[in-house]
Amino acid sequence: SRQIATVNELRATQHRMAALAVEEERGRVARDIHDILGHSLTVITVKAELAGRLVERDAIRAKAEINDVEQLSRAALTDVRATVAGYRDVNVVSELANARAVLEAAGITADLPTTTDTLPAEYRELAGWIIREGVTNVVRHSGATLCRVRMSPDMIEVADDGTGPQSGSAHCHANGLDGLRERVEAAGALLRIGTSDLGGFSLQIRSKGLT
Amino acid sequence: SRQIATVNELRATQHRMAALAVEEERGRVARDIHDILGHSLTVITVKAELAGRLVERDAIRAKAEINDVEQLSRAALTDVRATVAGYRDVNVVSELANARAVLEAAGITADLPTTTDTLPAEYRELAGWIIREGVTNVVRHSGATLCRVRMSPDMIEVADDGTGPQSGSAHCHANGLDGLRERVEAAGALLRIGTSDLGGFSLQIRSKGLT
Amino acid sequence: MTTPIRLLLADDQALVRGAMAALLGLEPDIEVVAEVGRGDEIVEAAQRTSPDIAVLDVEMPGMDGIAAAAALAERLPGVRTLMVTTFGRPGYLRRAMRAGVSGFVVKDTPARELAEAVRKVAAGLRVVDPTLAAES
Ligand SMILES: Nc1ncnc2c1ncn2[C@@H]1O[C@H](COP(=O)(O)OP(=O)(O)OP(=O)(O)O)[C@@H](O)[C@H]1O
Ligand SMILES: Nc1ncnc2c1ncn2[C@@H]1O[C@H](COP(=O)(O)OP(=O)(O)OP(=O)(O)O)[C@@H](O)[C@H]1O
Ligand SMILES: [K+]
Ligand SMILES: [Mg+2]
Ligand SMILES: [Mg+2]
Ligand SMILES: [Mg+2]
Repeated sequence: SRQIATVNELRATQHRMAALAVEEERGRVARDIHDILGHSLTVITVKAELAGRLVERDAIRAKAEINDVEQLSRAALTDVRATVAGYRDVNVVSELANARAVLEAAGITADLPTTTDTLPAEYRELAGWIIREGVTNVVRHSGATLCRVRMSPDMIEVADDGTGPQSGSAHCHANGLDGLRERVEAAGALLRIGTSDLGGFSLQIRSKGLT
Repeated sequence: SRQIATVNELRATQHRMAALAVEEERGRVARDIHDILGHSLTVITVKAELAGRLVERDAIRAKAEINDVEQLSRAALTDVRATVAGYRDVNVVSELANARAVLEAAGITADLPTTTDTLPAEYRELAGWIIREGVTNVVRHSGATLCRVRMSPDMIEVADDGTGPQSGSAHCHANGLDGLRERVEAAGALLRIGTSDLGGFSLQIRSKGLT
Repeated sequence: MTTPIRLLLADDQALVRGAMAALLGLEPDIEVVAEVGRGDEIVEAAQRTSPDIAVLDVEMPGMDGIAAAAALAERLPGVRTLMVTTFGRPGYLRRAMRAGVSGFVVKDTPARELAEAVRKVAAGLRVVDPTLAAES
């Protein structure tokens, strides 16, 4: 019954955390939608109404209003496109933000860089990919309490203090790290998997000059 | 140590769920909502442009297009407000997005409309309710492999290819469909339950003119 | 004046299709000869109306516009295709080019530019919207 109590408590925590993570994400999405569309659609509606009233008595003003509507809706559409692309594009800044949310939801302490200034342009997308896959793996496989991301001009590392690499433990459908290796090598760099100084798993991208 | 194993397993599940919840929320719901709003903005843009071209040569057609633009932007604004209101309100856009996520999670193929243009303002909340209840029922009761949602200006249908309606099978606490019927009738429309052309259950809202 | 460009328009979003057809029809050198709302009705409609150019939406029920473009290229190689889309998703542009399309632009391209794109494609040239090239 002690075990049952633990189980119940953990289950409750688990639900709470998942719910929080979802809530947060919804809040962000709602803010995006509101900021992009709320204002534009209000103006569009008002101007369309005005144009409708003017069309029979002042064609020139009606036309000006309707042109505004066209410009505004096209601009809003451009913003929506950028947002949709943003849900897909991988870049170091948004992946760091995602990493923070995911780690927090999972109750793992996050030690993340606060700036990405030192990272050269050619590694910024790669950095996004290693952070995405590395942090997902930490959450899913490591049993860690701490996850650290480090970046320098020629190295990016995701490290944890969990169980570390285990021989023969990869499940048969695993392809996250294989896919990442392909990306990294295609960019002319190297992917290193090993034990971190924190005692757990270390995943590193290193530029070739450094090996 | 058995307890520790349980705790570890649960913790792993917890992490996985939190991460997945965040991913799913970002990947599907947000994108779907933006997609649908993107489609609304496309219609608004193209129709506004048409109205602008017509204004000097055919004031009556121009006025009809301008009225459409106003209706469309008002409807989109209603959706945006409802979506931003913390997902508390039911609206057709977020319910369609949720439906996709729920059906995918349940392994049921989803055939959903990509736009909600043709739906008049007075049916947009009702459409949200029928999609929510109908899709939940498909997942819980139908045994279906396919769920299809259709909308026209005077009809909304959730259909599946499962077992279809069975006599006397409603469990004693069932009230989803009864509650839906009340809402639909309060709005002056009709709820129809029957067999769909896909062979399973069909749930329809029809405007009274159509019966 | 020379004979107008015969155009087939396919888009499942009926309101967009109607407005685009009206806008393109306002151009003196363009005639909209067919409008369809499903990808799997395109080849048949083209056989019936012999257009010079097919303007195809990507996301449609029945068959997507890119697959329909490939089918057109095989069955009616004389018909040139211009793809239109609201969102440029990964792979669209590449798949479309492989399917033999002549152009790819966003749906809300201003009508005069869209008409210009139709003329170019009808004349055998290529048109690719730079925003789509970046998104896909
Ligand atoms: N941070 C980590 N701690 C412990 N083990 C890890 C860690 N990261 C990866 N692993 C081990 O390496 C294996 C391979 O990882 P990989 O990301 O390729 O596959 P996966 O995460 O299991 O599946 P996929 O990423 O394809 O969904 C994992 O299954 C896991 O056993
Ligand atoms: N898509 C469907 N396929 C097969 N049977 C269905 C379907 N939808 C509803 N039913 C049947 O109709 C009954 C009534 O549905 P209703 O939504 O009113 O209640 P419920 O889903 O059982 O409970 P709840 O009150 O939680 O909604 C269900 O119990 C089920 O037997
Ligand atoms: K014409
Ligand atoms: Mg992985
Ligand atoms: Mg129910
Ligand atoms: Mg479409």
